[in-house]
Amino acid sequence: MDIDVTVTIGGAAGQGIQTVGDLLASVCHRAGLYLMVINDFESRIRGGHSFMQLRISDEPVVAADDKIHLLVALNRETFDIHAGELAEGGRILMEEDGAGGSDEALHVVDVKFTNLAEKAGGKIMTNTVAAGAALEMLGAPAELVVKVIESHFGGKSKSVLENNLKAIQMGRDAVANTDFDWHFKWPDRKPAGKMLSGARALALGALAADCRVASFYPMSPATEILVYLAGFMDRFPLVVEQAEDEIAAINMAIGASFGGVRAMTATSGGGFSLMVEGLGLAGITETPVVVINAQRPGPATGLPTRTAQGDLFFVIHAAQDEFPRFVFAPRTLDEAFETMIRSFHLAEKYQVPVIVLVDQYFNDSLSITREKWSVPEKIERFLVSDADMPDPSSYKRFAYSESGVSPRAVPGAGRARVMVTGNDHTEEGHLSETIADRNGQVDKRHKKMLKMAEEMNGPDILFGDSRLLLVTWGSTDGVVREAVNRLRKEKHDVGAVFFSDIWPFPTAPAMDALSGCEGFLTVELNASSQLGGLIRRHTGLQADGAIVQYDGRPMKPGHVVARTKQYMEGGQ
Amino acid sequence: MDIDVTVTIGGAAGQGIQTVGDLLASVCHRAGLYLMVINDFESRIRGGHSFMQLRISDEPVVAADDKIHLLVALNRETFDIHAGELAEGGRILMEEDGAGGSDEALHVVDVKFTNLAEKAGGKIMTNTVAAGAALEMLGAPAELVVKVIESHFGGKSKSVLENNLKAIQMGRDAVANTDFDWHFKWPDRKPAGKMLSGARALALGALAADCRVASFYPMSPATEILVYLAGFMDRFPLVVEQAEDEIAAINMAIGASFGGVRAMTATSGGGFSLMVEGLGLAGITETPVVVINAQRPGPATGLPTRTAQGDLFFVIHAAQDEFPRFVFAPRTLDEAFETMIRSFHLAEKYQVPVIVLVDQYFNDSLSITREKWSVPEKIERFLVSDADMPDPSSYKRFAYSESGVSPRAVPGAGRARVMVTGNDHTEEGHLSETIADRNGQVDKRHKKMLKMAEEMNGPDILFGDSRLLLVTWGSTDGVVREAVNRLRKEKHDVGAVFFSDIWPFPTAPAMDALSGCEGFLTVELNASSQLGGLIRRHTGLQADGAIVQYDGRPMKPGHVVARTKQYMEGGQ
Amino acid sequence: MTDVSLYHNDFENKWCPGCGNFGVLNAVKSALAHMDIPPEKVLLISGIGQAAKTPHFLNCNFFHGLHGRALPVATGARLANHDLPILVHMGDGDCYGEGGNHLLAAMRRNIDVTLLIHDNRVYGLTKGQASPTAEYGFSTKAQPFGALSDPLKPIPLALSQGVGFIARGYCGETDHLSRLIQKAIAYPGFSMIDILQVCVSYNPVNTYEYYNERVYLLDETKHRADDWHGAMDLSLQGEDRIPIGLIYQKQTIPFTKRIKTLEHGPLFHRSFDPAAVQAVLDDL
Amino acid sequence: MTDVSLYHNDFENKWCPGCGNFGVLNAVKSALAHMDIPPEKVLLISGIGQAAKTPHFLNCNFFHGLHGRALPVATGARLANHDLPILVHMGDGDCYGEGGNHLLAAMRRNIDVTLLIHDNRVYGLTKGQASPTAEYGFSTKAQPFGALSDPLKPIPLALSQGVGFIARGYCGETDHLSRLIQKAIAYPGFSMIDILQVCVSYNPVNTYEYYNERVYLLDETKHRADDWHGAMDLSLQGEDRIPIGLIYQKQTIPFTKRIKTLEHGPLFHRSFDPAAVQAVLDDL
Ligand SMILES: Cc1ncc(C[n+]2csc(CCOP(=O)(O)OP(=O)(O)O)c2C)c(N)n1
Ligand SMILES: Cc1ncc(C[n+]2csc(CCOP(=O)(O)OP(=O)(O)O)c2C)c(N)n1
Ligand code: SF4
Ligand code: SF4
Ligand SMILES: [Mg+2]
Ligand SMILES: [Mg+2]
Repeated sequence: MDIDVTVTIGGAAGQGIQTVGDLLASVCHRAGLYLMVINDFESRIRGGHSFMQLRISDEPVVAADDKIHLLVALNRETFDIHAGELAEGGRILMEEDGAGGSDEALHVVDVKFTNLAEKAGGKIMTNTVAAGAALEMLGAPAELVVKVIESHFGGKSKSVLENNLKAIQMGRDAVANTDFDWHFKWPDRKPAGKMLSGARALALGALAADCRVASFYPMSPATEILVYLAGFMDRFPLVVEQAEDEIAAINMAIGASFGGVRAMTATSGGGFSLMVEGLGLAGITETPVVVINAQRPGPATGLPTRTAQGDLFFVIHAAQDEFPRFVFAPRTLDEAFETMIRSFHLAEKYQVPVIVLVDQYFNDSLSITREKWSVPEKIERFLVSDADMPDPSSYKRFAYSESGVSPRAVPGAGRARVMVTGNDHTEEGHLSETIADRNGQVDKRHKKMLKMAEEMNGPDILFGDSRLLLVTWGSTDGVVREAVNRLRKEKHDVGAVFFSDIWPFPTAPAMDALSGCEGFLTVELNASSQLGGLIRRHTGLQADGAIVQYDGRPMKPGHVVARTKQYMEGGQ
Repeated sequence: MDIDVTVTIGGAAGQGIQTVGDLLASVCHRAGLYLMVINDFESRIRGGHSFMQLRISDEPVVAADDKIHLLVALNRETFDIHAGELAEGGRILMEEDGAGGSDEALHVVDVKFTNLAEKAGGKIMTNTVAAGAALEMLGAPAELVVKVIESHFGGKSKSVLENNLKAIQMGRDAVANTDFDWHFKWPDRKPAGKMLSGARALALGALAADCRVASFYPMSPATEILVYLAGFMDRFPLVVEQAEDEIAAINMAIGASFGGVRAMTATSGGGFSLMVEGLGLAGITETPVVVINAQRPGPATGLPTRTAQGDLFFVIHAAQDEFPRFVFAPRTLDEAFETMIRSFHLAEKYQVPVIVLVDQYFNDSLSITREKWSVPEKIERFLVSDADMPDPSSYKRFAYSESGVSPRAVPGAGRARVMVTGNDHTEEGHLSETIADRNGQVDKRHKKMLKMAEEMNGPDILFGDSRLLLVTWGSTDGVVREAVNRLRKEKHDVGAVFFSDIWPFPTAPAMDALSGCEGFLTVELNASSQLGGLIRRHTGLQADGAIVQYDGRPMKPGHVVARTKQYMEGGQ
Repeated sequence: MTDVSLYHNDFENKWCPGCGNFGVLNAVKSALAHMDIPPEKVLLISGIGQAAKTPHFLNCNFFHGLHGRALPVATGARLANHDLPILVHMGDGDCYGEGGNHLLAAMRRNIDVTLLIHDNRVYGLTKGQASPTAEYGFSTKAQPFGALSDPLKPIPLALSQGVGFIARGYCGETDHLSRLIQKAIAYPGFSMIDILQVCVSYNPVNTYEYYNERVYLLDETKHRADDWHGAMDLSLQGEDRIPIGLIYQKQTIPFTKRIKTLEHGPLFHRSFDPAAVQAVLDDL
Repeated sequence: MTDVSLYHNDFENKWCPGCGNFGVLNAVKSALAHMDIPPEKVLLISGIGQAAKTPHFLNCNFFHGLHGRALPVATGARLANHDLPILVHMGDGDCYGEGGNHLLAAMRRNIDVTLLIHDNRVYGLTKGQASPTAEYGFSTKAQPFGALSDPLKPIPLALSQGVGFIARGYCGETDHLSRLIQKAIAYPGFSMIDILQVCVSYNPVNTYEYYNERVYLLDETKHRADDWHGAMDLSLQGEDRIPIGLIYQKQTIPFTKRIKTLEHGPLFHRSFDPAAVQAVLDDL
């Protein structure tokens, strides 16, 4: 990478950090650079301390960096909290230079954000000034900056746009010619891909999968998925409905799916807890439904705006007794988009619930897509209608079959009556308590697991024949990938294994991936190393150690590198 | 065993099978015999087919038998369903002798239940007549039978009692001198123990543990626990309250526990699903609470009146993220009583939720206690009050400590203010999102796991140095015990390992118990052998096979014997 | 009128002989027959309980879901296909206990389904605990010292939230109930009938005799269905006399008419337009 | 009167400057001070949301539980110790959305707690979705085409279910609100105050100006608190003018008075009698 800069913008909630970050990100994106933007905010609307961290590069970036090169401190607290993370040669843009005589004060570039904003037309433009200063430090081309400001404020009144153009210029002038080691020569390329958040990638995947009913109850960090999707209600055959609670949300999705359309819901752990009984209902009634669980630290309310990977075993085993389900944990924007399309497809193909397991870090981070996204030409619905039946009046919703999958008709669509119950039932769908029906239906459902297992992709592998492997899942992918690259640069024989297809557990490929190495470490955002437990349960292979973190913050590559070395030096 | 008879009474719901069974059981119990009574009924109030099966012996019995010696058929359907299970020499008491020319018709003893009842004073006494006939077949002493009738109908009007005495006599006369291989000489002993159901043993354990608030929402097979407990509200400082739903039930119990008293709830899988979020709340707020989950087949409504052991992984991992909890699966009446006392004790000692995992088979079966039950002299509450604090005004509910357990005070009890939140928090109990507080509190809670693990008993072991071990948990204990005895009688080198302390998993004792054998098979009422998975995950040891059943019916020893032999013959 | 026997099926009924649910079942069949809605063109959705088993006992499409959760399922099904008539069968425990929150939401949404509450004032299927409509003090095995809560008042509740079709039926008046159900199905919006239903096994208080003595048909000349205050007073009276009939009706905008997307026809019938989605992606 | 500063704590407040919750907080402190209830002798129970954070911002015992579940927690705590006054703080989403079923049950039980609903007609903490009391058509990011449900009507709801103490307060009238809270705490039974609370961040409709123009103090000479019909009419009127004050009050039997067991004093203070339990076991 020729360019690799990390910019952190910090301040109180309500100070407009988001605007600074968005402007910076847009400029970089338009210049054809790659980006990874992470959001860190508290569970409050005003005050406290929030920050956005942008890593900017000319090559794809998959993780946040450990050090900050440019810190934009919209208040003094930001300086106090982040100055220590400054890389050597890093600079701090802030309002007061008297930064307490600390060592870091030397790195401060004094920019009178508020004064300048007032001069430009009002205090509200403080963040535009800050954005201007930061962009100038990085050497962003003037025309591009102007273009971005124009499109950002284009919808507002003319004076707003003009004032912001003034403000951005004032910010730039304030730091003109300041020395900065990460001032770089900007490329003039097309955008490398689309820039968006994980949450939006999931929503777009749902749209591309022809999802028509999405019910939800607001819960961070899942809300944005369906809020974004709701914006498409006017243009697509789609209803996004806020439910009275999460129990209603999943039952509504089940009702819609039974009624004949693709349906989903999205929530976080607390809401998922409330959906558990409904998940079982989807299981026994064999109703396809997609449930996104965006993880955050718990239990209970925990840390509502932070990240975690603590729900792995929970979602695999949620609900009384047993029934087939899929669990996927997409790792990138591209994979998230594809996973949604695949989830709706597999949900209908096997008539099972599908759980998509993401997390706050994934949902709230912005990055750049790598692949061109394409929409399925046709949606295969796996439905039957009267025409497919010798005698619609004797249609059996739960007929036994070789594959365990029964013909699924839609109520009211023809002469076949569709009868479904959450109790044990006959092939017709009527209540039954006989041993034959119970065993028959359980066996029928479990048979599906065999075929479902064949749909599972093995883990992704990076330098799989290394002596030591780091094994991870979901959004921790990027961090481990970067850690492996750093370790290998230092000549350590380390590779990695990344799971995104979780359940039915891909036992054979997991065995293949893990049985060759001398040792492996799991890397996860939970305390007990749940993936490690899952691997042992299914393969018998035991991890030699676990790099775990559960403080609610995303892992950093440096941490993984350090802990891996510690292990290699026998320190585990 | 000199005496070992199985009597099955079958008919439609509403025909009074229960009365026949209760009378028989009472007579046997009073005579000092041992009993195991299982109940099989449909999810309806009238009609269908139900039966009660009594196994009567002069020695303790722990499982139902495979064959029926005496079948009391209150309707024709019972004959059709059960006649095939008749042991050689067995007899059938029923109304019509024309049993369709089937082979079993030969074994019918024709008793005109209805006619006789009408003669005795009314059709309603049909079941008393049937009880009289059955008791006579078994050779029950007349005085004892009269005594039982007197105490059973003693509360009713004099004519009711007299008519029933007439009815019982008529039943006896109707079969007098009928040949029956299992007619036996009745002992004249004191009752061997108390006769009661699993549900009642749990309720009595709660009473003995000084449980003061029990909230529930009705759900089979858990309802009886708290319905029985409710009967003590007038004599003890106890409130049993029916909640509006299961979410309320667990939150009410949490509120009561926080408020200063011992509290519990009881439900089955569907209700437990709804309690999952609350369970996490108990976890993060460190509020002691006891939750009974009485398993039935699922998912969703499944088979509401049947039995299963399908919730093992579910209850261990229920709720988002991780927190310490205990899971116990008592196997006998005595252990259930003790488990409740122990659960309330440990819940308070470690300030954690405790899940008691039972099932329909356990809850609804009647048997005889083996040990004398005694009530704790003193209830250790593990509470602190102002007197224990240097400065009550700076009391910290979540103070860090060596053991991870913090001082627990009761709100309003003194000057200390008790502050509790389901969010991550400071030691004081205030909201916090800092890494230090998050890690501090997670570590504090997880520390408790170490001590909690020390509280766990290893599995119970029967002929532990056998070549082959059968490994089971919870109420399947008795069946496996009997199967092992039968297998050993046939000179098979088979032993068994019985888990009742499930979580934190007793890894070391499990290793000890299982690493010596040549092979082991798990025996469970679920499809995937969850205990097998748990053992492999924690010990690395893999079962050589699994005897599973998921039809909603209790396992039978004969089935376990047959499947074990099949395995030994290489047929697994 | 369709032959009512078209709605019969031969699945074994599982209710107790004499149960009030039979009257409700007959009324539903008769209403469908009168309205010429063929069995395959009606959807019954229910919770869990004796009442919730109803759909099994007639010829129809059905979804027999979870205790308390029939209304959200119905809402979803309605969104998928707003041309298919939906009847929701719930018990009083189902609807006013476990499902209370969904009832409030259904009222607020004004979902265009017909809700039939088989109100036997007891939990039947779980063998006789007090339900939300049981009288204060109602004693059962689970409430040996009597129910501690005041009964829920369903009709005042619905009135207070502006529900547009509110009626009370009685299982002992099948024809009357059938006519109410027909009106409810025809009503565009949320229609709700609280049905006095006798449980012969677990409710020894609210028996046929109890209701036969008290129930009277609302006289439409004395109580006009658009008189909200009159309706409220009627339904807050004690139980000496219990009016049955259409208690309140007004015009409202049903849920599916509030959603622009649905103007183009039922979601289920719409077609997928990959080009439109691709355009969204390209525009990002 | 206790010095109100006794209820202050130095835990950092996390609400937005100008938030209506500050008015509610001050009213609560002032009410406690007026009633001389020391901080350690009062228990605040809350759900999740901005409103539900209230207990952190004053000196008191508290249990800040789950979204929607404060009332069951309060019921349990009440059963454990019926001598300790309990205030329940919930948001409108908390209480009328997620927690709706518990509200119905609390009314039926008549649990002796004071429920304060900080009704800002929006989901504050989750950044501005429509809440159950948001107007039909209220537009947000999550409801870009407007909220599809009619608003819940909390006061008519409470009236319809026979609640014995029903009031409406306004965060902009702190003294008035404080007096209402005092009366509510003093009331034996379930007392409920729906508080008009301004959310300066996410509700641009129901602002201080909006309420200042419309809110008026109920004139006790014109509306008697025991006039149920009057109360119903008052609270079903449109929003041109919004009355605040005690809307309805009647005598009722509080929950803990309905339970014989509690006659012998709070459960928490009772002693354990092993002999009595042993006697039960011996008698089996
Ligand atoms: C989540 C859940 N809780 C509890 C139950 C047990 N349950 C089944 S039916 C029922 C209540 C039945 O009462 P009601 O709804 O009035 O219907 P009825 O049987 O009286 O018609 C209950 C509590 C359940 N199936 N699911
Ligand atoms: C089970 C569950 N679902 C959703 C959430 C997310 N959540 C937190 S606060 C809130 C709503 C806040 O609205 P309201 O209750 O009106 O309180 P306010 O913030 O407006 O005071 C929601 C949905 C949660 N914490 N738990
Ligand atoms: S228990 Fe009651 S409601 Fe249920 S079928 Fe029997 S009579 Fe009907
Ligand atoms: S978001 Fe609204 S309710 Fe929440 S603190 Fe800010 S102003 Fe108050
Ligand atoms: Mg009922
Ligand atoms: Mg709100």
